[in-house]
Amino acid sequence: MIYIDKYAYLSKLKQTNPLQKLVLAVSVLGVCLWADSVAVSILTLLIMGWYTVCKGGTPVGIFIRLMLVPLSFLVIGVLTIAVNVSGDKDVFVFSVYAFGMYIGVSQSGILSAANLFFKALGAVSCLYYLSLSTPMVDLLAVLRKLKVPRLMVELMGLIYRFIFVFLEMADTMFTAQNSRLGYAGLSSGYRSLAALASSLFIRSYQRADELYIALEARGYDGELSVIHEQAETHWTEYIPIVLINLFLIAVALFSKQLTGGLL
Amino acid sequence: MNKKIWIMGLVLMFMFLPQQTYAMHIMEGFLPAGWCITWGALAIPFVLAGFFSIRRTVGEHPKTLMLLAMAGAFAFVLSSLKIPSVTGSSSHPTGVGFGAILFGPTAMAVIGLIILLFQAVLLAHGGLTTLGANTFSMGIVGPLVAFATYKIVKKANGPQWLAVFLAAALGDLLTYVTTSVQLALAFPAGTGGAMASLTKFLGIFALTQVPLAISEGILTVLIFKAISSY
Amino acid sequence: MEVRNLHYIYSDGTQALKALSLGIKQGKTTAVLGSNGAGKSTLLLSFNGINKPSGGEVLFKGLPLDYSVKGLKQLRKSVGIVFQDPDKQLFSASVYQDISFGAMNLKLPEEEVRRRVDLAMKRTGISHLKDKPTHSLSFGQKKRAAIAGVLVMEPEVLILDEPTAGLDPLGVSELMKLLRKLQIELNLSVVISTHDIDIVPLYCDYAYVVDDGRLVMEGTPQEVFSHPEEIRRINLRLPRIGHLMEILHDKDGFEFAQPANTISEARKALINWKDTN
Amino acid sequence: MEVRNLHYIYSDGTQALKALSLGIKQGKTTAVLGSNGAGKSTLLLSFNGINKPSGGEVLFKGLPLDYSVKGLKQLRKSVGIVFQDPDKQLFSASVYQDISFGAMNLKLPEEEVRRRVDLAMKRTGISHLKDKPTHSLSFGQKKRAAIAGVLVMEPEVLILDEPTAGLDPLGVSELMKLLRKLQIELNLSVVISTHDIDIVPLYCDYAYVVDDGRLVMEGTPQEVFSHPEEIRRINLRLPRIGHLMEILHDKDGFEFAQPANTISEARKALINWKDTN
Repeated sequence: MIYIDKYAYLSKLKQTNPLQKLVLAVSVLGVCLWADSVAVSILTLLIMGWYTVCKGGTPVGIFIRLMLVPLSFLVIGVLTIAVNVSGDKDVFVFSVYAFGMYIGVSQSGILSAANLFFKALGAVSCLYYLSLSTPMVDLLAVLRKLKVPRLMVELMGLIYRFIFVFLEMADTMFTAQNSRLGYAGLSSGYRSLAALASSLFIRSYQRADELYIALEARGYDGELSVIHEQAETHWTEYIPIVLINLFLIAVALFSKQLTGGLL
Repeated sequence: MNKKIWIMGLVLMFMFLPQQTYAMHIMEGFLPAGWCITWGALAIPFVLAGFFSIRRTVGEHPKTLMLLAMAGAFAFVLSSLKIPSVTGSSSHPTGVGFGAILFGPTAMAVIGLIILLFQAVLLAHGGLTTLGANTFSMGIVGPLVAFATYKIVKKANGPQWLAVFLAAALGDLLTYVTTSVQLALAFPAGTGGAMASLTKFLGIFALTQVPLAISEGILTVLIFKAISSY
Repeated sequence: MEVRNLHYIYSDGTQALKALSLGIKQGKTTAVLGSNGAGKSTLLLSFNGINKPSGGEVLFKGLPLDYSVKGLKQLRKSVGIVFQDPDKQLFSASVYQDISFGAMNLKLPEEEVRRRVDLAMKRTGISHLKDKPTHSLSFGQKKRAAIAGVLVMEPEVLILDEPTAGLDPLGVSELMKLLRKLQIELNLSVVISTHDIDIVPLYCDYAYVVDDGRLVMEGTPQEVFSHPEEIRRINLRLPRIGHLMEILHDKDGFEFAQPANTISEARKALINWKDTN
Repeated sequence: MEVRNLHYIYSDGTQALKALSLGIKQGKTTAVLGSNGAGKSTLLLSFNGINKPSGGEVLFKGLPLDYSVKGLKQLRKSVGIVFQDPDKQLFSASVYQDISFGAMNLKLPEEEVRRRVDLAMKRTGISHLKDKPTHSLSFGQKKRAAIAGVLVMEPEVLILDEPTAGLDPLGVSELMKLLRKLQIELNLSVVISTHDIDIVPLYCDYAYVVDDGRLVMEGTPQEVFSHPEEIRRINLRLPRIGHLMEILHDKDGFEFAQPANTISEARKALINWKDTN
């Protein structure tokens, strides 16, 4: 189910300092949002796609398939923004008449919708670059370095670990129920799902006890102290990141000037 | 004729599309930078309050950490289960009501934030820049509504099942009402402004959620029943 | 029940089954052997349509499986599967309720459900646990409850993934005897996957050996274990008795007419040898 | 390591251990045998202070356990426990970090922690899994990671609950050989609880048999399995080879000087018999 996690561990960028990857992803994400420009959005998508596919080695098919994941939200969201209702036909470039009103799209609506569409795709590609090149374990190590409280990072680490244990459990339970026709009808489906969720909950509750005992046996004293890999970095490695951002900012300013702030 | 098909197509799309997606977190890059910061800033006090309350409890009972971690992992897995439906399309429970009743709204702010972060990074549902907005709707407003509903119904001597049902259903629904408000504020309509926009977003993100909220309510009642008989 | 040229590729790209063909003998106990990750579980899940093959076909009663909702419903009535960990198969508060699950889903009249549940509990020897909560059961009892939960559907084929895993010695022999009894009384076809090599010659009629998603050997346990090099090549081993008899024969100058893998076979062979020498 | 007159009563009133006394031989592999529910796990958890006995005492190096926080910490440095299900023990998604946990708790300098983690991974043969996430490991690999996580503390006693459960034949023999190797190289005292009777004469030096919370037998595997009636009375069985040799001796007129429970013992006995006849 969780492809992204699997590809993160396979990425050729896995050994790169995670902080560097986080800085690249977040800074470009920020510029992409700030620029609010189709050109910058498309460039962002291309740059991040190149990093992920060419440098990280994520199969291009997987990258494209993942880009389609948020598409349904995107299409609905963008259409909702673009389509408006008015009593006046003239505000729209295209409209239909229904229920005594005009439903249609205006020129500025189309423009801002297109803008938003590409901006969101560009932003998503930044998120994917990060998540397809940086395993969660490394990300948590960065959070720790960035002074996120220890308790928070420990909690996240435990949740991440046990998501996979419970997913596997839920999957087997679902299969077992399914093979006894638990999802053959709507009402039996509800009963089955409730039974699954409640036994999963009870198991997870018990698992807390069992884990605590196992940790105590290894000398747990209220702190999940583990050793962290030290990622060595040199400041020069941040030069490309700065250049990319400067380039995108320049493109943004230039295209604003060219289109009068429209795109 | 042409127009009718157009409208029909639009209506059909709005009816079916939302049901096939995950819990409708606002996706990465969808909100303008200003709103990302605003919602993030609004969420921070709640998350901090939750964090300090967790830290206090864990300090006294270290095992609470394991319990919260398992609750978090459980909630993540719960939200990936498919609720059966007549149409064959699938929706996913939010677990907002369930978590709020069991762990209280304070802890849910923190657990909600973590789950939303994992959903963004591991599943690409939601995003980093929209984390604040999504935490506000799903980790704060939803649980608060659910928790308050549960307490009020209980106080009014309502039956347990009704309290659980209303808490879960309203928690789910209000989560998406909040999402609609967030989207409407960020994208006011060219004609009619934010209110017109809100009508549109409510129609699409909240109204379609009504049957799903009822589903989640029923499901949560059944889960509570099963757990209490354990 | 039969699979032909079966291929299965997991969504992450792992090829779990590669051109596997085999047939399940009706009314017999068939073992599927193989080391961890050989594809045993994937194969078992193909039998009742949970895994839809990426290539090839699964046939039940000579007809290819129908993967429509209705077809699967029909199939799962006839082909029941018992998973390795009963804790992942039992959900309900009481044993009775849990066992009735499958029968209820068949939308049978209540009378009939009761009759079947009582019968399944009796057959698996857990009638006295009727009102107990499932979590208070011992591991062996849970295993029986899981089997009863499948028997209520009155299947023709009963599939069990690692049925003896986690049981103590008495539990193992009782469970295998129970399966033998069910197989004979109900004319069930029983299919088990197992690591427990020593039980195979004792309780199974036929064995398939899979390795890396392929079928590498088949035959009666006697036949399969008469190729020790092949068995070891794929990281399995002979039954311990079989191993002893092999060494006695190959290295220590004992002569046996045929391999022996069970205690009674070994006795016969050794007595025979004693008498002729 | 020793327990004297141990009693343990669970909070629900179940009496799991009843006046149990036994000693663990230093530098040897000791097996604790018994059917499901005999009290094996309860006993193992008493060894490193997780279960505090309701009566009697546990001694380590001749001194009764100190159940204060400090005392337990000290104890757990020396007595490590590996649980049956590695998914209940591995808490981190990073194999490397998980293994480092025990060493970090000893407040060792980072340099030393790294040295120990690397060594433990090498010893358990999982160095190549360093950068893999825990959830991508196979069951056998998880088991090894769990063992490595205990080895980093450099314990003197290593306790394992059902170490071979769920492993395939190759996995079983590899794991038992690994334990043998660790026991010899590090002069570890290894204690295992197991249902897998056949591995006991192969890999264990001494065996305790518990039933219903009581010690019913002890001795070398050879000695323990020379009382078949007693073994069967408590629902265990002989190793299969031992069973065969017993029948040959008792019923089929073979004469052996002493019982044989492993293949090599049986060979010797049969060759011996052949030569004298």
